[in-house]
Amino acid sequence: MMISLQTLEHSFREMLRIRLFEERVRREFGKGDMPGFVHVYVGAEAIAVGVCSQLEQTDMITSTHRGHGHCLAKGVEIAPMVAELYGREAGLCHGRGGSMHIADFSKGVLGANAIVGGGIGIAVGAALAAQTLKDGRVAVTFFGDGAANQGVLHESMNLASIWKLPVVFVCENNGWAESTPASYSISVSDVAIRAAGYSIPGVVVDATDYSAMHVAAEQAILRARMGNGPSFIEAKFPRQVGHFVGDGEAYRSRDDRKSARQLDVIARTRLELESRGVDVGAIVDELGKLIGGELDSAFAAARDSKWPNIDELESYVYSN
Amino acid sequence: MMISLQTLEHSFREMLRIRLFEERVRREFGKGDMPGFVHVYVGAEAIAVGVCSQLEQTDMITSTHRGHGHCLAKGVEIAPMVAELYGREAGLCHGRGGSMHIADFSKGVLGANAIVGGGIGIAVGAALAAQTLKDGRVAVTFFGDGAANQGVLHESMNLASIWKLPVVFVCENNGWAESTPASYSISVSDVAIRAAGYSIPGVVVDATDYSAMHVAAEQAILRARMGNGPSFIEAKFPRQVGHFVGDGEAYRSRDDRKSARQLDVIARTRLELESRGVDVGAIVDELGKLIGGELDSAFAAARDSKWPNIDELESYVYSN
Amino acid sequence: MSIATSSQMVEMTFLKALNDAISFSMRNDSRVIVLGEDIAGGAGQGAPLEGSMGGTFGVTKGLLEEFGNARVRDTPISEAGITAATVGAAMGGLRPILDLMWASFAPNCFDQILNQAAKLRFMSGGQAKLPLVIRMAVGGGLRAAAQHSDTLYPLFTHIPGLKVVVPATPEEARGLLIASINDDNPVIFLEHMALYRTTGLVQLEPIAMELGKLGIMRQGSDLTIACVGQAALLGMDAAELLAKEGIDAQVISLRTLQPIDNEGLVACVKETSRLVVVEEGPPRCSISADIAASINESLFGRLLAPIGRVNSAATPVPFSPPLEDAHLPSVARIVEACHRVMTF
Amino acid sequence: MSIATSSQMVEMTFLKALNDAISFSMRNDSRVIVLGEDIAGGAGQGAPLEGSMGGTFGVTKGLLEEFGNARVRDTPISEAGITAATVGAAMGGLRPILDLMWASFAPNCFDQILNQAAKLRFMSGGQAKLPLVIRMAVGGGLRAAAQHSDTLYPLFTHIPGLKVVVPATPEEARGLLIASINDDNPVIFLEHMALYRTTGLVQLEPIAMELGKLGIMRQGSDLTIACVGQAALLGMDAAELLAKEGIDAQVISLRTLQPIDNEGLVACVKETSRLVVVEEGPPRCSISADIAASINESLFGRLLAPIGRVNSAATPVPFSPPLEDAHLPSVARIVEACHRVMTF
Ligand SMILES: Cc1ncc(C[n+]2csc(CCOP(=O)(O)OP(=O)(O)O)c2C)c(N)n1
Ligand SMILES: Cc1ncc(C[n+]2csc(CCOP(=O)(O)OP(=O)(O)O)c2C)c(N)n1
Ligand SMILES: [Mg+2]
Ligand SMILES: [Mg+2]
Repeated sequence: MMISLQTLEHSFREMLRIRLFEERVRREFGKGDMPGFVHVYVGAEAIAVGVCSQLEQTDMITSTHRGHGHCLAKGVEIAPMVAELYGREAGLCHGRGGSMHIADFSKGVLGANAIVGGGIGIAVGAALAAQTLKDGRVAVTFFGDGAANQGVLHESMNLASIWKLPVVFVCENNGWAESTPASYSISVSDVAIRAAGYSIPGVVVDATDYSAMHVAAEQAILRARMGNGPSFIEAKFPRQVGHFVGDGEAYRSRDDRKSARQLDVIARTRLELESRGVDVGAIVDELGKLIGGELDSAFAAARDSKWPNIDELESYVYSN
Repeated sequence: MMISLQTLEHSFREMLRIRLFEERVRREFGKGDMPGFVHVYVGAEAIAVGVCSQLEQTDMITSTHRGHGHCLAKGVEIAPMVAELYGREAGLCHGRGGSMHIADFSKGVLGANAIVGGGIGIAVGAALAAQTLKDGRVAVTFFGDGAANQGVLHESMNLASIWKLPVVFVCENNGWAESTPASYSISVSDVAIRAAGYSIPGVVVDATDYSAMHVAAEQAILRARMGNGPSFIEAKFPRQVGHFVGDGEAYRSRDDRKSARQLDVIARTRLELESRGVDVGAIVDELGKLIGGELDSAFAAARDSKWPNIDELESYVYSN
Repeated sequence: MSIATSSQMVEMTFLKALNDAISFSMRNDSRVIVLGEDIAGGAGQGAPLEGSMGGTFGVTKGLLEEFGNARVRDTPISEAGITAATVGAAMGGLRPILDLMWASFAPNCFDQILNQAAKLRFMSGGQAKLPLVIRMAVGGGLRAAAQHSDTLYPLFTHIPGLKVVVPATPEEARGLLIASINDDNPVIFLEHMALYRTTGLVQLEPIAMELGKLGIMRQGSDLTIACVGQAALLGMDAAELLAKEGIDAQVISLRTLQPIDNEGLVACVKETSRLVVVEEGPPRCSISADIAASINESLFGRLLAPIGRVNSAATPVPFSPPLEDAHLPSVARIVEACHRVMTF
Repeated sequence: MSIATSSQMVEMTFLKALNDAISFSMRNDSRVIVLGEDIAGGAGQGAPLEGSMGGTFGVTKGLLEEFGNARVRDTPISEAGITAATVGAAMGGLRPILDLMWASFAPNCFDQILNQAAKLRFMSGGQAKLPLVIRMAVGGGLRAAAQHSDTLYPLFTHIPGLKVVVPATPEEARGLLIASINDDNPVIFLEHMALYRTTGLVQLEPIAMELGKLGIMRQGSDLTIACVGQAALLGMDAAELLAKEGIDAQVISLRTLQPIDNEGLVACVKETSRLVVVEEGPPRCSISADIAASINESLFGRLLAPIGRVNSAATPVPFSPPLEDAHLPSVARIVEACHRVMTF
């Protein structure tokens, strides 16, 4: 599948932006002053970008514990994201959520969710709202191969199907759930096979092939937008990084880890762009500087910025 | 599919026994002194009998809110069943459970379950015990079309499949969950299609055809017994009766109700037996008397028998 | 038919009061939708309307006819999925009312209630707005046995982020349900099964009743009987019996458990100096324990007797009628507790 | 290496104590199995063993090697399914130990806990035997935020049919876990995250510690500080600070919340006449409320001050460190509560 050079280049920039963000998060996490734990989106960039670059700002997504990529692809700004990672008042969630619950409703990001599978049904509900209000929005839910074994996925697919809701199910199959291989925990070769049990079209996509991912997303989003109901995309790629930042992956063979790193969507897209005549080196330099600078100031600002006021501990529990 | 005349005749007797029991329950319920509410197994007899007549006493089943048929087919005695329906100390559960929680562990009936889908995962666990203890037992779970939309079914099928557990999933699809038609609530034409999503062999069986049901059960049980893993049987038949005894089914068209009653497994099996030369009238008379008498005394005894002692209200919460 | 003024009262069942609250709210705000198993009932999406049951208890009867199947949706039996969808629908701009049928089924969607509905606003730093109501029937007495008789009052009340409402009368049912639908927070609305067919006077015009204010059902100066939901009816009966002995009991319907009207309760108990709390449900970590703890703290040294607590037995709900009767709070047990408190 | 006698004590982490309890029980009884997400960890069923993580916190490390993959099973992320399977396995003759990782995931299988595990014995009139343990990590302090920090103590304690265990020290962890595995009832075993790396003395030989008896961690005559699980460590620190002011505090680890050692608690508080209860978790319908209610009843008029309650704030657990610190019970807040109780 071929997509326009312009689209591919634009998406490459978006993916690179995520990669630079996540590599920086890993580095900064190592300094020890980022609270809690973080899961990075390295290697999965094609999925968030392939989907979100084709969504409107008002379209809604639900994300996972590995949500930075989804946020960035959906247009969330870097500085308040970083501030949130540090638990600061200036963070998107005023420091209440952190990495695993990062959210930006103004951009349609209804939240990362630290309950595996937690976002799936919420997206179905968001799609129900869109359908009922007839406002043309669509909803997308991202979830991992691990989440594919949660019952709520089954219930949500059934519901979306019988109500023909404008929702796209995107399974990010990186082959692992923490230390548990998908090949062990999932009873079928492709999660997408399960979609047939709900009369939902399901496809398996190589998520290291940006164009394939983009086209699959395009079709699914269009189908939702046209009122033709839900779709299921299983985006496969090997997990390049530890489950969380700091996970040494002792449970995984060195070979497996190495071969995973060789299947990198950024590297692959770079080659494709180059073969189509683009000076990728220039893009990388330019973005490296641009995003690098943005990250420098975002991290510096976050570290300098105010903690939430402990007198406001009880804020945001209820709205009134 | 043909099964031996002997088997068919035996199973006909078993089915008739259930039918006679349930018809009597309906009649007696009308008298107003049976506590709570009851759901009868009328029309589904081939499923319980087709499966349970091929199980050993030590094999384990989990049942639903509509569990009398499963109990009887698994060899549970009538008198303590009836006593349980009346909440008496002499009941199988000493009156603690009632119709919706009727259980007889000595016969491998691990309990009716009033949570829709509640028994499914329990049977998977029972199969895990059998596999781990290597004692050759198999487990069967019965559940309705309504339960087919519960997430725990999906989780349980996946688990049973990856662990190759000796369990049979039997979906009793009577076309309705209370007032909700399966055609509305289930996103796929046959629930059995979903089994493919778990690499579990799934078949659709006409549950008004006893022989077909018997053969499907035979294969599934054998597969489990041989250590080859789970199977899924969707047994279809139209619901002949209201959801619970007393349900006027105002939500259902008269035609639909009428045509459902015309597809009756007892009537159909009777014809088959007759065509194979059996004097069914004699069987019906004989059993009518036999079971009728047993039911007479069971209902009389239950009504006469002691209530549980209220001083023992707190018994059975914990074992010590 | 005479022309009614808004101060007129009419007799109404609890069931009708709930139905009125929902249809009133749906008429006023097109974002209000209802969903749940069998809540249209047989009519599904497009099937003939006649005979549609309107939920297992009939609360939503007639709504489909008026509001159509985009706003009144039968759901599959998928408590987790439909509750998650309710949460998402609220975040997506609707004001959904979910009918879970029995509270005993809520454990099937406890993640969606505890981890999602209750926490999302806080975790998102105030971004999420969750105007949703989850209705469910609670309680025993129907011989429905252990898996259809839970109340779960304290489980919901323990969880910050939820509001918890327990009406005792038709007027409370209608007023509190309207307020719950108007509220921008997730509200757990618990309807005791034994109340559906009870009747009572309600004002002609549906109006919201503030959440967080208890209701005094009977004035009395000797002791206070504070009741959770349907228990207020038992409390009233007990008060009648006590009155015959010359004991003048005040009876309170708590109306909401979160927010709870601590101030109102303290004010009442200050007058009587004696308190009995009545709650259907097991005693540990219960509403009665919660109130006993807070009142003992607020009125330390000012109570004339230990706080009486009448709960269900510490067992699952038994099927057998005499066992269930012994398990549940009863007028007799309330009277007994009041005697203990009066004679301490 | 010297030969040890059974009265000898050894130093051990909380983690190792748990691991010991499980391997000891598995050695003694082949019906004991463990299952859960990542509890073998990477080694799955048959993959190379090296590097297998033994659960997110390492509690089950090494078990796979000793007991094999039929008795140590990684599971898919399917909390409802694996809990239901645990219930069924127990009824089928095993004695399973399920690791749910974090208690915040328990709402995903609340039906299986509340409606199945807790009720099946009762509903079946004593036929079902449910010798199962569900282990989970509870509590905050790790900046894991709202969906990984719940304690849920009262939710489990409210439900008749469950036992609820909350060890505070390695010795309690080992002894109570052995007892829980030996118990024929469903036991919810709650391990506070902050405890895993703590160390303490334990007897050389693993032995069961009776469920339902509190532990006195520090003798003291001025007031009693009763603590739930890890809070006991805070209680001990508070007692040290109070001692410097001349206040002699008794510190109690409750050990089990169901059964709860009411008798033992009453006996302690009778001596001191002052009580502070410390519990991580929100205050409504909590363990602290439960204890306050029962002690106020048992010792009405004999307490010298209102019972102090130190709980988490009534909010989900915040991510931001200063907010989380303010949210959780702390030594300072315990000391403050003790001062209030001493100076009442
Ligand atoms: C309900 C629930 N169970 C378990 C966990 C612990 N947990 C966090 S991430 C994770 C693995 C998720 O795997 P997957 O869905 O494949 O996502 P990935 O991390 O690979 O992106 C697990 C088990 C959780 N957060 N929530
Ligand atoms: C978890 C749960 N949700 C809802 C109910 C209420 N309920 C009882 S039976 C039933 C319909 C079940 O339909 P099905 O599974 O098809 O079984 P059938 O009654 O047709 O045999 C419903 C919704 C319940 N008991 N448990
Ligand atoms: Mg994964
Ligand atoms: Mg059905």
